[in-house]
Order: sequence, then structure tokens, then C-alpha cells
Amino acid sequence: MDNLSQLFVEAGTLMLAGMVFVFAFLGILILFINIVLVKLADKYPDPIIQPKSQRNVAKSGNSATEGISPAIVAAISSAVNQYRQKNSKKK
Amino acid sequence: MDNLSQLFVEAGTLMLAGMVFVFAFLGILILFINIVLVKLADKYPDPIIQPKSQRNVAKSGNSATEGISPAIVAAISSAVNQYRQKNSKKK
Amino acid sequence: MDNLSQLFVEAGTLMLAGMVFVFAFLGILILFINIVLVKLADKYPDPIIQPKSQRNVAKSGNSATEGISPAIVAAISSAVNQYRQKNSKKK
Amino acid sequence: MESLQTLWMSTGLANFEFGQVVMMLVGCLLLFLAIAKNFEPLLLVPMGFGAILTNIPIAGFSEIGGLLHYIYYAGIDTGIFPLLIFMGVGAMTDFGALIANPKTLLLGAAAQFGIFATLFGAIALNAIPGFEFTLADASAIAIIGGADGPTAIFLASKLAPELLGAIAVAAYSYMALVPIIQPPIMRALTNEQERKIEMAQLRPVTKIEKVIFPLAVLMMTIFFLPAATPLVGMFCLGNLMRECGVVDRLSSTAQNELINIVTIFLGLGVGSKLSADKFLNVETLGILALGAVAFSIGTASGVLMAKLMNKFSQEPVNPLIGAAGVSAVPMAARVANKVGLEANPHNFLLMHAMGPNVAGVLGSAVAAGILLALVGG
Amino acid sequence: MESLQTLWMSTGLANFEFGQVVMMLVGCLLLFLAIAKNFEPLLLVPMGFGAILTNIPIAGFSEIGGLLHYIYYAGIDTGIFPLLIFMGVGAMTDFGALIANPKTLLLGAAAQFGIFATLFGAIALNAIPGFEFTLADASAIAIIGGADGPTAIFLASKLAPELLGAIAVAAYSYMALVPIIQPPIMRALTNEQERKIEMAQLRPVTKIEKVIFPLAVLMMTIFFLPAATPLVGMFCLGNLMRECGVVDRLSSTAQNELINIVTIFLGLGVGSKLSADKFLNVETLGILALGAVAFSIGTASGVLMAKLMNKFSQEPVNPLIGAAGVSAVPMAARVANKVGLEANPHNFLLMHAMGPNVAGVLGSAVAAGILLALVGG
Amino acid sequence: MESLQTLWMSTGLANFEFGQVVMMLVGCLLLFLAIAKNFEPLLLVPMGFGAILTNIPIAGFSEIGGLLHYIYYAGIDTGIFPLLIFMGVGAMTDFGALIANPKTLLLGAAAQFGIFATLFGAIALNAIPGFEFTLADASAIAIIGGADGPTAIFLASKLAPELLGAIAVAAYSYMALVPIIQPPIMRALTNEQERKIEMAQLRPVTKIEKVIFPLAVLMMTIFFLPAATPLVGMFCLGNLMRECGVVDRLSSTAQNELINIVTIFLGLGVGSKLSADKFLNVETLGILALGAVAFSIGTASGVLMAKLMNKFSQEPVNPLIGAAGVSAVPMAARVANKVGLEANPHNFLLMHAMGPNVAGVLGSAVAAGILLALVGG
Ligand code: NA
Ligand code: NA
Ligand code: NA
Repeated sequence: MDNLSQLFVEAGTLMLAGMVFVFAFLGILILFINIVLVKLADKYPDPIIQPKSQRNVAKSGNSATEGISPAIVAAISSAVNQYRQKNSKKK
Repeated sequence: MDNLSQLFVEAGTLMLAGMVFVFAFLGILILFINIVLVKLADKYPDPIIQPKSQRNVAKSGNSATEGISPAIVAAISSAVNQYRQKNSKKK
Repeated sequence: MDNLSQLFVEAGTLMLAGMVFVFAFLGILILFINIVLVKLADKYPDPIIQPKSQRNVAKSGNSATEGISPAIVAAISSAVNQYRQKNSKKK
Repeated sequence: MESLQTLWMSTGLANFEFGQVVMMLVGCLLLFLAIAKNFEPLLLVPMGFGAILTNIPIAGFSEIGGLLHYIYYAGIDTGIFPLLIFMGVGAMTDFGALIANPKTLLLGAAAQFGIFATLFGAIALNAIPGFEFTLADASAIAIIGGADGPTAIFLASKLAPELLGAIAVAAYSYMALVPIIQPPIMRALTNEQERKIEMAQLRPVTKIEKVIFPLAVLMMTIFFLPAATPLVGMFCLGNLMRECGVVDRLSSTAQNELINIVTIFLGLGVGSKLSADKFLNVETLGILALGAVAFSIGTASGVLMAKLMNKFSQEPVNPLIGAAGVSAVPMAARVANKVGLEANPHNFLLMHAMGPNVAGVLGSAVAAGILLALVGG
Repeated sequence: MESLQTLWMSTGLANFEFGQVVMMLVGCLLLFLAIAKNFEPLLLVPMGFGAILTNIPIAGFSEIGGLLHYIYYAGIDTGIFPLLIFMGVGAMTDFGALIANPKTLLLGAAAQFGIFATLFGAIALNAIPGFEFTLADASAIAIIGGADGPTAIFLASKLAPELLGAIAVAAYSYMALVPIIQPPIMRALTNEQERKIEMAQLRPVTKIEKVIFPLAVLMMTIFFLPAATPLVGMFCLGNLMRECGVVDRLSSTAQNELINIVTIFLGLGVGSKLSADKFLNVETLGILALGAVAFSIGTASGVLMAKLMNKFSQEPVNPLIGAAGVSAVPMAARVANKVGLEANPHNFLLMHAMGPNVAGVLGSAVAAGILLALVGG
Repeated sequence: MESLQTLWMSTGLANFEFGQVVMMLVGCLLLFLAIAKNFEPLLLVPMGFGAILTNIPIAGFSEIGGLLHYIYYAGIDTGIFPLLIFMGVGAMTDFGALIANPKTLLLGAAAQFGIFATLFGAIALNAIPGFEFTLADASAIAIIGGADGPTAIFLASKLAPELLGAIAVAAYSYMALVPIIQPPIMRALTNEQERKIEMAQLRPVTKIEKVIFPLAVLMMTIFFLPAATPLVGMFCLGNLMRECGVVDRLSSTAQNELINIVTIFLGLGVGSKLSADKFLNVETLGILALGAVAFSIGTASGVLMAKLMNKFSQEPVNPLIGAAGVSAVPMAARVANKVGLEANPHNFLLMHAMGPNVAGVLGSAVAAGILLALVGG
């Protein structure tokens, strides 16, 4: 049972040290964001006219997003063209 | 030549055992399908109004099928929108 | 310093042998192209009516190009159809 | 006839042991939960399947020369697969909500109390005869409270490989159960008024902040906790690839094809640890119980921390978002949003809950590093 | 001058052996068949290329430290590559037609007679001086009749690795030749009237059937033939991922990027076994001859079984679909469809032929398991 | 307290060595160049990150059991990763412009003088105390002049692994600097009149030429320089898969997912060689200086060769396209186009410069083979 109580002490120390460390670590990160990142954001703002929709698509985390664009665009243009031609014929 | 005839016997046994086993195995599978799966199909039918076209596409075994949809949809909507705008200007 | 001068000799030989070899190698390749490939091209010309646009897309070296086509096409047709329907309703 | 005898002796029926049958049923249960109940299917489908395969008599999937043996030793024993998954998760993570509201990091920190309290609880279980968890075992079990699959698998493979199967089962099961475990605790610890609190809109975050953030996290980890750098480093590499904007094709591969391939192998490899001798014992029951405790304590401490913050902060903080601090991205954030909507149909907490949610991922990676440094040494 | 001498001694021209030249020509022939004749190009292009690379003097592609050496020992000797391919094939396979018409499983069973008859034939070849096939060799050769590339490579790598190159060449060549080999046999064994038979439309198959089916196949394999579980298990894992509907991203990766990557490596690795000493001998001629026999017998027994079924079945069975039982998915099913259309332009047999076609995949995996269990032990 | 002491001793702060700090700054510099300056980001992002990870105290990324250790020894020490990259590059390369105007191969040959002159220069540096380059070291350094990343990494891993980090840094940095290094040299060696030269339109190239070309290159390499067949062979395999038209799914995977996955690992693995003891020495300075010399000489000899060709050729040759012979595909071709447009706004040299550009890839692979054969033996 002595062994168990020693384990308890170790577990307790670990709990204490662990929580203190986690809070300290993430706390410093808060300071870093509030002090450094905010200043950086002021100093280097995002360019105002950015290709927004494009960017959003690229960020969607979607599988083929980035790679396809040109192919999609090509495919779409051709599809739309075909549709336009078909349509114009009908009219 | 004794060795060869022994091999022949072994090969013959193997042929016999193999074909019996294959037929038995796939035969049991027939029974399983006819008895168990058919009952399961009755008990848990597919929901009637399922997003059919969607599902079919997802099953087509095609490379990018699943992953892209959102990106494609986004790209298409924007392409169609652009086309619509261009068109409306022309008119 | 003797060692260094020996290294110099080796490096010089390497330089000479290397450049001669590179020129010889790529030179033979020129001959091969001018003699063999050109003849092959005459003998086996590309079929005239090839599905050009299709082929070009497939060659664009783009990520999803090949795999998607059917899915894209399906998605586009459905999108264009929807757009057409929506449009026709509006009219 | 000899051939028939050989054939019979080479059937599974002639060689089954009871434990193998039970473990196959466990594998089937995991498949059922994944497919019919949508329990973290991306990992549980290959894992349940791996559990079935590894328990097939004669086939030797997990013996030298077997497929699962290669997968386990090449990818999990080395830690490579969980680290690659973590890189992919990093490439899928958007730290925007966290950077916009950095004090939510405290919520992610508080929720880690689920880990350390469970560590204590696992040691306490040793008082019951039949349990003999070492400190390393207890640490590997406690990390279930981190609600983060790859972190749990990575730590368990280092500290207690023989418990890996049970720990992974518990971690992924409870992650899937987050929508059931969390709401009662959240409601019990908050009143209607608190759940109705609306939060200020988040400021926009610039690109440079998002690029510097993963590097800053890595630097801090290097300075203070190098033992966590494999996990945090690969996570930050993925996030940097996502945000830097110049390697989009690498980022896309990391969060799609690469993570998919590795997920299949990781699931199979973890499943291969679900053998009867390692799973069918009282310790597994203890692990399952401790896992539930860990999730509950983590949820509760996140909510309580949020209540505390709400008292001292100028801007109002809805305590519900504290529950998202356990990570289980993005499920826990969605749960917070849903419980919030019940109290106030115009209150969308999802973006606010994403802050503590991704903070929880960092928090449990840090906690894993502490356990590795202090126990794993 | 010494340098020039060294340079000359490091050219291929100064080091060629006759066998290497011949094997490079074999590699070029494979490339020609793949590119100009469309012979199973996905495997034959990397395989033909691998054959060229492995026979380059001095370069040492297949010696320790060489690229092909690593590929072969990491992926083929271990069985990992064929198993991953099989998982991808499983993810590409739709068992709907089979479940809708389960008695077509008997056609897939009958066609395996091509395997076992060839096994007998390979032993018979030993009567000719120069041939000394062991039972293991004969089994590995016979599996060519299964018309299933990954199965053949897997079995050959276990039972007769030194014949792997010739067996893979024969298997893929004959699979590509299915449209040429099968029709005459099909026409010889059926009359016009039989070829015109129209079959009843297949019933729709529900999702739950498709999900349970791979699991049932796996369970039966576990019960009766654990030796086949590597092949059948990975195949069923792929199929389960496809059908369960909750891991579509894993299924998509398994049947696209992962199978593509592995196919490149598998082809190179198999090609590395096409060295002069292992390929340029009378045994290769025997293997090529036996392979043709195996395909023919398999086709014939499938057709004859279908004729038998047509006699006893209430619903009519077109005997042509029996030929699809050899697998070679989906080529053999298309051949059945085409020959059927010649006799009756309104008779579309494709869907009906898919049943025996995928049954043939299961059948030859089972046959491979039997051979592993009885011979490989 | 003991625990606190342990905790402190397990921080990075307590264990940093000066060299590690400097190397981390080097890693950060590489990330900065990649992200902010767009210096070959696909490789420099993972490489800079790898440089940071490998220098973390205690973490042991590059020691036995560490992630980077596995990556380096599995993928770079064996040569597998650069060869797979090269296969992908082959699948991305269009030899059309080269086949249409084959004499541009001479430009690709001339530019390799940058390699061999630098080899001489590296030996000359030995006259300065502190430098002790062996012939193998000098060869590995000289290949920087090839302006081809995978070739440089492959050769360095075989001839001078301890210099791999510095060589890769130099190679990729100068490749990124091509738009800055080349134009002054190009302008200095040509006059306005020469830069204005318009070139005849290229003839169309048929499919069969494109299919036969990679096979012909491989055959020539087999005949004359088997030591170059790993590089040239994998390159030609990729190109054949691209052009043959029957394995498009393999080609697509080779140039997308596979190359992306391998690029991440290659970058990390190369970065792991950026340790203080191997990088922070005078030799690295020498390598950086020699690399700049190599690029400059290569550019100059390409331009001069083009001037020579223009004198003797019937069709006019714009000397600017000679600079593209160093490879650095497609950057160098774009630079040639841009400098040409400055002199003549209607003169589009891009397609004409692609010929020497891809010829430069072949040329440096051949040069690497020569160095392997004569020095590596
Ligand atoms: Na967490
Ligand atoms: Na078959
Ligand atoms: Na070059």
C-alpha cells in the first residue's frame, strides 16, 4: 500500500504541475496574440481588394479545390458555351 | 517416375477438393443471399425519397467525385452567374 | 600541394570528358530526332479529326483533370439545367 | 482423406478460441456503431475491420509477415501515422476564431483538467484489486480526456502500447458520444440566463497573424516543452502550409489524399491491437469508465472556467462555449451552438465555440507533452 | 586515357549480356502491347518499364540499394501491394447484380475449374523433360486461370516467387486477350437459339444488402478458409467502405490515388522479376501455354455450367454469361454482352454478366486460399 | 520540487546549444524566403520547417526513433524520394518544343559547362586553408549548376551526404534567384540587335514522336551511361506515362498526389540535414559562392552557344534562349521570354526557350550520371 500512496503523490504532483503548465503555456500565447499579433495585423493589414471568392474556395479544405480550378473553368466555359450555342439555335 | 505419379495423385486430390470447396463456399453464399439478405431487404427497405442523382454520382467510382462537389458547385454557380451577367448586359 | 595538383588534373580531365560526353550524348539525340522521329511522324501522323479540346485538357498536367471529367460534366449539366429551368420560370 | 483432414484443420471453425470470437463481435460492434450510428466512422470502420482481421485464427495478420504487423510496426509503433494525421488536421484547422478572441485559450486550458483528474483517478483505481496501472498506463488512459484521437494514439503507443486498443476505442467512442455526454452537464452547470448570453462579433483576422501563429506556437513549444514538438510541430507544419498561401497543393494533399491513406492504415493498425488477451480484461472496463469520467470532468471544468471568465471579463462570455474546450473538433463546438440555440434561437455560438475548440487541441497536445516529459522519460 | 577507359567500362555497351538484351526487348514488347494494343496498360506500362530497368547492366536496379529492390521487397515480397490493389478493386466493385441474381455465383464457381485443371496440367508437363514444377509452382501457375491480376501476383509471391515475372506476364496478357480468346469458345459451345435467350430484369438491391454482403463473405471465409482472408478481407474492406456510405472519402482514395500509386509500384516491382535467368527458359513457355489452357477451360466450364443451369432453372439463363465467370472484370462481361448482341441485337447481357463476373473474383480468391492452405502450408 | 526540476530540465531553454539556435534562424530564414519572397516554396517550406525541427534540443527528431530519421533513411538515403519526384517532373514535362527544334539540345548541353567549371572551382578552393573538398564533394557541389533540385539531392545523397543540406539550400535558393541572376548576364553578352531576333514558328509534333522520345532517351542512357539510368529512367517513365495516353490516371497521380506527398517528405528529410555541425562551417560559404558561380557560368555558356548557333544556323536563333539551358524549368524560359519582350514587344520566346529548358534537365541528369560513374564508383 506504500507503493500506492507514493503513486498518489506522484499523480497529484503531475496534476498540479500539468495544469499550471498548461495554463502558463496557453496564457503566454494569449499575451503573444494580444501584444505581437495584433500589432502585426495593424502593420501589415490584408490588401483590401483581394480576390475574395477565389481565396475562400481555396480555403474550403476541399479535396480537389486548388488543383482543379483551371480544369473546372475550362470545362465550365465549354459547357456554358455549348449551352449558349444550343440555346441560340433554339431561338 | 514414382514421384511424378504421386504428384499426379496430389494434383487430382487438390482438383477435386478445390472444386468441391469452391462450389460449397459459393453455394452457401447463395443460400445466405436467398435467405438472409432478401429478408433484410424486406425489413429495411431503402428510403423511398433518396437523393438519387447525388447518390449515383457518389457511387460512380470516379476520382474526385465526392471531394469536389462543394468546390465544383461554387465554381459552377460563379461561372453561371458570370454568364448570366454577361448575357444580361448584352441584352 | 602535390595532392592538390593531382586533384586539379583529375578535375580537368573530368571537365573535358564530361563536356565531350554531354555534347556527344545530346548530339546523337539530335540526329535521332532528325532522322528517326521525323520519319516516324511522316509515317504515323496524328489522326486529323481528334477530340482536340478534350485532349488538351487531359494534357494540361492538372491535378484532377482526367479523373473528374465525368463528374464535372454531370455536375455542370445539372447546374446548367437548373439554371435553365430557373430562368425559364422567371420568363 | 489426409487432404480433407488438412482442409478441416485449416478452417477457422476448427481453430477458433473463445476470446477471438468475442473480439470479432467487438469489431462488428465498432462497425455497427460507425455505420449505423455514425460514430467517428472514418476511424472506426477500418479499426473495427482491423479488429476482426487480427483475431482470425491461423491467418496471422498480426504475426511476423502479416499485413497488420507491417502496418503497426511501420506506422504506429514509430508514431509516423498519428503524426501525419495531425499534420493533416493542422492543415484543416482555422485558428481565426481563436486569434480573434484569444482568451478562449483559457477555456481550452481548463478543459485539460479532465486529463489530469483522470490520471489521478486511474491511480485511485489501483486500490481495487485487479487493477495495476503504472503511472505510464494512467497517463496514457488519462489522455482520453483530451478528446483528440491522434494525440491519444501517439501517447498510448509511447507510454502503454498494450493498452492502445482499449484507449483508442474509448477515445473515439466518447468523441462520437459528445452530443450525448455534454449537454446534460452543460445544462446542469448553467442557468437559462447564462445560456442566453450573446457574444460580440469576432474581429477579422489578417493573413499575417494566421501565418505567424503556428510558428509562434511551435517556438513556445520548443522553448518550454520539446517533448511535445513531434505532435505540435507536425500540427503547426500542416497549419502553416494551409495559411502561408504558397504551397496550396501540398496543403490540399495533406488534408485529403494523404490523411485518407494514413487514416485507413491507422485504423487497421490500431484495430490490430484489439486482441483478446489485451482487451478482454478488467482493465478495459476501467479504461472505458475512466474515459467517460475524463470527458465529463473536462466538459465541466471548461464550462466552469467560462462562467468565471464571464464574471471578470468586460465582454460577455457564454459559458456554453467552455464545453468546446475538450476539442473533439468540430463536434463539441456544434454541441455548444445547439444547446445555445435551445435557450435563445437567435444566438449562434458556433464561431465563438471554435476558439476554445481548437484551443483544446493545442491544450491536449501540450498535456501529452507534459506526460511524455515527466512520465515517459 | 585511364579516364576514357573507365568511361568506356561504365557504358552499357561494354557490359551487356545477351539475356539482358532479350529481356529488354521483352519489356519493349510489353510496352508495345500496352500502348499500341491497349493490353491492360495500367499494369503493363510500369511492368514493361520495370523489365527494361532491371536488365540494365551495372545500374543495379534490383540489387541491394537499387530502387526496384526496395520496391519488390517492401511491397511484393510482403504481399502489401497486391492486397492494397485488391482493397481498391473491392471499393470499385458493385455486387448489386450478383445479389440480385445469386445463382450466378455457381457460374463464378464453375469457371474456377480452369484453375484446378491447369494445376493438373502443370504437373502433367513434368512428364516432358526440362519441366520440374513442384506442386507449389503448379499452383502458382494455375491461378493464372483465375483471370485476376492481384490474386495471381499475391499467390505467386507466396508460392513461387521465382516464377512471379512469367506468371504476371501471362495473367495480364491473357486478361487483355479475353476478347480474342473467349468468343470462339463461347460460340462453339452454344447454338444460336441459346445465345438469343433474353434474361429477366434484375430486382433492385437495397443498401443494407450491399453493406452486409462483404461482411458475410468475410465471415464465411473466416469460418471455412482463413488462408484466403488476406485477399478476401482486404477486398471486403474496400467494398464495405464503398457501400457503407459513411467513409466516402476513404473509399474514393482507395479506388483512385492509393490504387494508382500502388499500381505504379506494383508494376515496377513485378517487372523487376523479369530477369533473363528467371524468364528465358522453357518453363516460361510452359507457363504461357498453361495460361492459355487455363483461360480456355475456365471459359468453357463457365459456359457449360450456364447451359446446365438453363436446363434446371425456371428463369431462362443465357449461357454466354457463364464465360464472364473467369472474372477479368469488366472485360469478360463486356465480351458476353457483345457476343449476345451479335445473336440478338436487342439483348443486353451486360448487367446479367456482371454477376458471374464479380463472382469469379470471389471464386478465384477462394481458390487461391485453398491452394495456400493445402500447398503453401 | 524534484518534479519541477525535471520539468525545467525537460524544457528547450535549459538545453539549447548556440548552433541549434542559429540553425533554427536559418530555418526561419528559409521559411521567410519561401513565404514572403516566393523562393521555391514547395520545397523550402517543408525544408525550412525540417531545419527547425531537427535542431530542437531533446526532441530527437533526427535520432533513432525520430520522425525525420525515418524519413531521411527511408526516402533520401535510398534515393527513392528524389527519383519519385523526378518521375513526377517527367510526367509534367512536355518535350514538344524540344522535338520540334532539336538543335536546342546543344544549348542544354552547353549550359552544363556551369557544372564542370564549378567542379574545377571547388577543387581550386582547396588552395584556401579550411577547404578540403574531395573529388566527390566537388562533384556534389558542382551539380548545383544543373539548376535541378531532385538531381542535386540525388547526387549529393550518393556522393557527399554530409553536404546535402547546404547543397540543397544553395540549389533551391539560386533556382529561385534565376530571375535576378540571369538577366544581367544575358544583357551583357548580347546586343540589342541579337535580343530582337524573332524565331520561326515551331512545327507541330505528333503523338508517336512524343511516345518514342522518352524511350529513345532511356535507350541511349542505357547504352552509354547506365549510371544515369535511375534518374533518367524514372524521368522517362513519368514522361512515357504522360504521353502514351493509356495510363492517364497513373500520370495524373504521379504529377499530383504522389509528387505532393513525396515533396513534403523530401523537404522535411533534406531539412533534417541542416544541423549546426554540418552547416555552420566555412564549407557552406564555399558552397554558396560556388553555386552562384555555377549558375552564372551555365547561363553565360548557354547564351554564348546560342550566339554561335545563330552564326552557323540557317534559321535565326535568339541568343537569349540559350540561358534557359540551365533548366530551372520553367522559370529560366520565362526569364528568356521576359528579357526578349523588353527588346522587342512582339517577340514571344517562351515556346522556343522551353526546348533548351527541358534539354537542360536531360543535360544535368546526364552530367550527374557521368559524375556518378567516374567519381562515385
Ligand atoms: Na483536447
Ligand atoms: Na476469377
Ligand atoms: Na540542368
